[in-house]
Amino acid sequence: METIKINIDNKIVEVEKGATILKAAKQVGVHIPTLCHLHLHDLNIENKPAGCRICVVEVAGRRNLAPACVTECYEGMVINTNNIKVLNARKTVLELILSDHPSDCLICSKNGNCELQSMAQDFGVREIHYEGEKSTYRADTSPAIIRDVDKCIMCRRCEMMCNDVQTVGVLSAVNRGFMSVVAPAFERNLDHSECTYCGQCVAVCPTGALTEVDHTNAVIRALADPSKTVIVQTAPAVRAALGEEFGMEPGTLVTGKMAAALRRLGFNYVFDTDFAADLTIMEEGTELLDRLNRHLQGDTSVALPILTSCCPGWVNFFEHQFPEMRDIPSTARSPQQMFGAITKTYFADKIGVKRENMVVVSVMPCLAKKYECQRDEFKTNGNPDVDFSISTRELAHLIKQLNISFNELPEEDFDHPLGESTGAAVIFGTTGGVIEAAVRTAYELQTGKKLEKVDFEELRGMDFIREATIDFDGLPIRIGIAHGLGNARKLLEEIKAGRSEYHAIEIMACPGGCIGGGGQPLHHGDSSILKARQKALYSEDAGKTLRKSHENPYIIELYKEFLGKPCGELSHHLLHTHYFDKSVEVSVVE
Amino acid sequence: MAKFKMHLLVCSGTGCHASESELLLQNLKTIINDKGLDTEVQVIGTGCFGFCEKGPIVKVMPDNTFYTQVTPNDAREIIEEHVIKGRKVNRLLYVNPETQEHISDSKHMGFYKKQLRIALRNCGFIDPENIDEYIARDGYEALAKCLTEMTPEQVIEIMKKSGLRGRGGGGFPAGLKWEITSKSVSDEKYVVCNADEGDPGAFMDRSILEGDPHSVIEAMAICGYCIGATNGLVYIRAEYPLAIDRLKIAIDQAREYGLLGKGLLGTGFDFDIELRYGAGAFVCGEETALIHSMEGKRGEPTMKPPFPSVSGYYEKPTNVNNVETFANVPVIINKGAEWFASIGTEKSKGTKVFALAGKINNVGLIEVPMGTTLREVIFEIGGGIKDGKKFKAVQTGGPSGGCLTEKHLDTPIDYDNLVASGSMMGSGGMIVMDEDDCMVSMAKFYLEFTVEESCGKCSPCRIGNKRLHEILDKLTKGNGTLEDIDRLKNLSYVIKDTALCGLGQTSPNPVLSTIDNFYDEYIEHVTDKKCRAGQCKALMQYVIIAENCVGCTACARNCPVNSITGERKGVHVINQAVCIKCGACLEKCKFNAVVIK
Amino acid sequence: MATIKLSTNKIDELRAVCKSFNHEKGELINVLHKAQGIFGYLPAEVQEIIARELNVSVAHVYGVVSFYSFFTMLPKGEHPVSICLGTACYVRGAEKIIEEFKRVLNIGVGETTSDGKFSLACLRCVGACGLAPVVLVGDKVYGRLSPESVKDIVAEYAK
Amino acid sequence: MTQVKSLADLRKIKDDLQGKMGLREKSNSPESLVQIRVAMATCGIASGAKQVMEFFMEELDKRNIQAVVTQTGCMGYCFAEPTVEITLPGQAPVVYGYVDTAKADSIIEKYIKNGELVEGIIPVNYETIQK
Repeated sequence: METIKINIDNKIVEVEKGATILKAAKQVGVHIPTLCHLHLHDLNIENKPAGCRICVVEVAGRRNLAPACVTECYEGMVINTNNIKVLNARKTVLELILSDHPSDCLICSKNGNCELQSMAQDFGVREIHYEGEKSTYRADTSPAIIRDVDKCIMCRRCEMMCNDVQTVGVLSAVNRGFMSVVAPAFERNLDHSECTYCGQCVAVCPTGALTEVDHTNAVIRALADPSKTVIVQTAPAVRAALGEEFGMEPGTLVTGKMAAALRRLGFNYVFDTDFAADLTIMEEGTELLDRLNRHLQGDTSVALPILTSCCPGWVNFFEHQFPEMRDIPSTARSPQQMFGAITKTYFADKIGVKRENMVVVSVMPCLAKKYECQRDEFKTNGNPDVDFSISTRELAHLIKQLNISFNELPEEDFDHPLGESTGAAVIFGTTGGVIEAAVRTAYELQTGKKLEKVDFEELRGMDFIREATIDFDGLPIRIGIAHGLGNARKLLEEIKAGRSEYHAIEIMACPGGCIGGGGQPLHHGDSSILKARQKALYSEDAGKTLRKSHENPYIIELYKEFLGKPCGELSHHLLHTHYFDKSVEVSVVE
Repeated sequence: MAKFKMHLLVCSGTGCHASESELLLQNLKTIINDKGLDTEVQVIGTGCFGFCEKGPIVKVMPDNTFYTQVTPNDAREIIEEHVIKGRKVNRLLYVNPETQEHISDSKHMGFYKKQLRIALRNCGFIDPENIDEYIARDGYEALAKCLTEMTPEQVIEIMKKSGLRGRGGGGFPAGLKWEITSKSVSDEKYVVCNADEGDPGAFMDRSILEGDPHSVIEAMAICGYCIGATNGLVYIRAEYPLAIDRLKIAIDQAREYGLLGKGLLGTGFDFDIELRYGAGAFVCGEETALIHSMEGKRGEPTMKPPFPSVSGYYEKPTNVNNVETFANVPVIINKGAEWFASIGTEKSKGTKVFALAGKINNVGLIEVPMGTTLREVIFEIGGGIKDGKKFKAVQTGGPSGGCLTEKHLDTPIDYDNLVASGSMMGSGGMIVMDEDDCMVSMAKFYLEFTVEESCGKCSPCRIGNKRLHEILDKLTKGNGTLEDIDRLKNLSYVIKDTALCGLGQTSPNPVLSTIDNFYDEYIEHVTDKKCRAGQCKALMQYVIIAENCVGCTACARNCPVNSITGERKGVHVINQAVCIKCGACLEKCKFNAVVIK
Repeated sequence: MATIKLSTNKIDELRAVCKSFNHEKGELINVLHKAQGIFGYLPAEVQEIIARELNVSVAHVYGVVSFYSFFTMLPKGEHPVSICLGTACYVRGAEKIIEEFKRVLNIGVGETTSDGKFSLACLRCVGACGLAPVVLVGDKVYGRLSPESVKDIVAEYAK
Repeated sequence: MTQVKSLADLRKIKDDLQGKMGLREKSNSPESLVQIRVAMATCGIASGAKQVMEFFMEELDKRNIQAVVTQTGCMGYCFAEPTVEITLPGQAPVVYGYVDTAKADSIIEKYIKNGELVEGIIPVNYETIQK
């Protein structure tokens, strides 16, 4: 590494050549405040429009102040990050941003978790010297995301996520000057766009401009209704992140405390989406093997590769952008929906409660799940299989609101039967996990042999596109993995062009998979948090006795008692779905 | 070939065009034909003569007769009198405003006396739609010389020695820019001509493109040769239809002659030019914004470095110069770096084109050597202030510049002196203001422009300029406080220090320079609630002077809001609470009884 | 809201324009210029077609359209009146001209009269500073205006 | 149309065009050139001024003399038409009367080339509108 010497705040330091002032300062422990800048190192995602101008510093010999986030260091550079000129400029710029920002902090859903608010706190802003007209826009509520763009500070992070990372292209900066803001085309509502509700915009928004639709009150109402049996399911990735909302280290597993908290909240049954994840593997794995074997036998009518379908953001993505390829993904429903379908049939029968009197709540790291559970195809006579989907953040709010001291809770178990799961299910929460779980089961089903080593390191990691060939006892199975929709697009384009040689591909809409979902506690740009969550999931898997979905005794029982066999008729009805062409046709009126 | 005895040059620039010069040109041609003079007299539509105040212009060669404000109906008289009988049409000659003399030869007009036309050398002299006329004026000779007799390094050396600086605003040395781009290693490079002239009141680039498009094409090809580019792009405002047409014609002609395309002038050098249209965004004059716009994106600037010379259009090294800069290049190659460097001041070489506008007698386009004083420009070339009013200030550099006052009149104009005086060269707009112009309103006008044109990317410009404008608005409405003036200053300095691009960084200049030079006026607006120029409506009152009022009731009858009361033949009074300050009473009063206070 | 009627002819023309630019993303602004030439304005439907043809997101197209003042999503009047707001015109009284047009036409800037005859817009320097203040009606330039002359100009087109 | 393939090609085009543009080029700095003004009012034209003017234009070109040939109105010497005013650089104008092509030839050869006065000078006593 080539290094250069620079002077930061009167300290001579050696830094990497080509480093920005921001990076160099960090190396030597000087914290320069930033607002628009976002750098997810481990994912190689960076947003640096240099637009907010908060990170300005003084560089000797330069006419104006330099934005630290994009200014490269050079040999002998003399930098001052905190003299009076810099501080005055920074505070003035912050006051300007605040002058065009609603001051309803107390009732803002980002209260206490807002980067702008904490900056105002750090800077000790007690008065805004430049009050004036505020730019105001129409608020927009969709099934999953609320846009309150009066609070937009034009950091452009959401735009970058939506376009560069996810390639969904729903958001763009629109208008000019004072009225410029990030919005969908024609400033229409999100539900009139191709939004996948992946929620990555929400995950990076520094203010309250983009937030989730909050269902906590609906859940509280259901819990308070004595005529309802309220059942909760929690997704794998939630347990690896919820602790952060209560001050725990990232990567702390809170499975037991979470179950305890849910029970104290008053849920009648505390179940686990992991159960449904195991069920998904049974269905999806069977489907994979079926397609694979037919393909191997020369049946040209089967489409390969098979793509996973448990991520609702990803489903929305291909329905909008690749509708012509909608026969390629597995028809298996997502674990959330499988859970709902089984709960409101099999389990309802078991406990003798009518589905109308049953409320199924899911706790998800995801915002697209809010939209998914509202899809018509997942309703019976208008009654949805899953009534409410709340995010990890909403669950934290619920716990806080109901005066539960989370950190002091004992570790408890999930209820039976739908609370039991294997290690294969818990890794659903990270990129690579679904396909690893599928491989564990498919290998044994296909070869009839016992899989000795269940850890497939070659499928793990954070690289956006990964591939591996797994030896199915002499049969090489080629696996592809993509997370982030932009990377999914690359694989889809390959398939479309007939260049894809994979048998199976796992796709997760969010970078990192569900651990980086749009409903998770905010990472505020620290991607090491995602890594810690990932590690936690793999450690929970490693600690389990049962690590293959088909070994889950309650799954075996479910098939025996109710479903018959994987991909059987009842499965087809309850656990599989079909996809729609949601591409927009331009209406032409003659 | 017919040998013409006489040439009638008719200005076909946008200004004159708007005053029916096209019809005039047609009429002249028709009458010449009717009279069978078409083998003797040639009628040519040319680019702008610069003297737009008195357009449309017709210049008769070879006797240099300069006719002003010619209407299509004057065509017959010019031909029958001047062309046939040799008698000049006196009434159409320019009248010296001081001596009231009719001046026939443009050389004797104050407007042209002090001018030195390099960039504008062919404007108003050749037919811009005829490449032959350009070639006859040494056109493409510089390109030919470069391609056949010089290495790119030698050409760059000449450019560097000439001292030519970018004419678009910043004043970066053109030769150095070329050198940096030539040294960037890449499979592809681009030459971009910035013709997105956006300063309100500046129109020299348009005039050059309309009057001498080939000079820009030739220079771009030379630049391409120097930096190793085969593609040229002209980013031109869509609001300049005439310039676009002329440029297209010129490009086609150059291609036909093999002066654009493959293997220029029999050498192995390929170069061609495409047009890209602007769409009404001032910020696209900033080169990174311009490049984004050419890529089909929002014209938002990005941080420099990387400079376009290293990473520009589609991340390829790109050399961006503006029209006027390019127009100087062929002459420099032909006449030499030493010749060019001998004109101008120590650090600003050559000439600069200025667009004179505002309260000045000779509105128009002028080109003077660097180092000419403001006094020469305004009072000699510009013919002084309109209606004999008093000079107050001149705004240079458009919305990025500042005001210069009486005390700067004898400062030689060059890049560095203008910056030192709190303004800047900008693209060369010069708006002259007289005692009727309120400087607070002027600053507000420019901020209104900046607010309108801010791209919105960085917060200081997006919000800061909005706040500056709001505070200025408050002052002009009489609601300002002294703290507001301090706020204006602090905010201005912060915006200068923190804004992302040149537009933002210079946007407070009109505020700061008016505060510096006209502090008293700001104070008056705050403490006395008075606007001495009488421009701030909220701060003025229409008052009836009792002694002068004869009670004719004209004012009361014409007041749209019935704010004036009084008996017939009695003194009238304006109710200030009702008055909307429309000025109707002042206009209607025949006895000078209504005054503004 | 009136329904937007786009004739298939014009849409074919638009598609041909996109094709002539090789469906290249970078040509978006050139395509938009042509499209506005064809339709007179850029309704959402037109932008959607362009987005599809050039393989960019509609949001991107709209982001560009809403950035540049030359592009409009509202149909202009039969006689679009544009008032130059360049400095030269401003200094020579353009504001009074705007006020008078607003008064005579009874519409604001950016609006169209109810009969669709006139629309009012401001634009930046047209470069006819010698004629300041300047107004364009369609392509025709009116120079050296006074507020009194506004009525006559409107009358010229009101027939 | 011909393609310009070399500097020589370009120069050739330029030379061919010189005559056409020369008129404008020269009138840009007439004081340094020989100025010839031919009176071309009705009386002049009737007496053959047109031919005289053409003769001057062609011959000066042929003999490679840089000059500006202008037509003017009646100089007031109708008795002596065609009349021609010659101004050598830095000298006072001289007006010749009864100029025909032969006379024109000797004006070129003697006066313009060598500064020798030729017979037929008319005293100058008119004013132009510039004055």
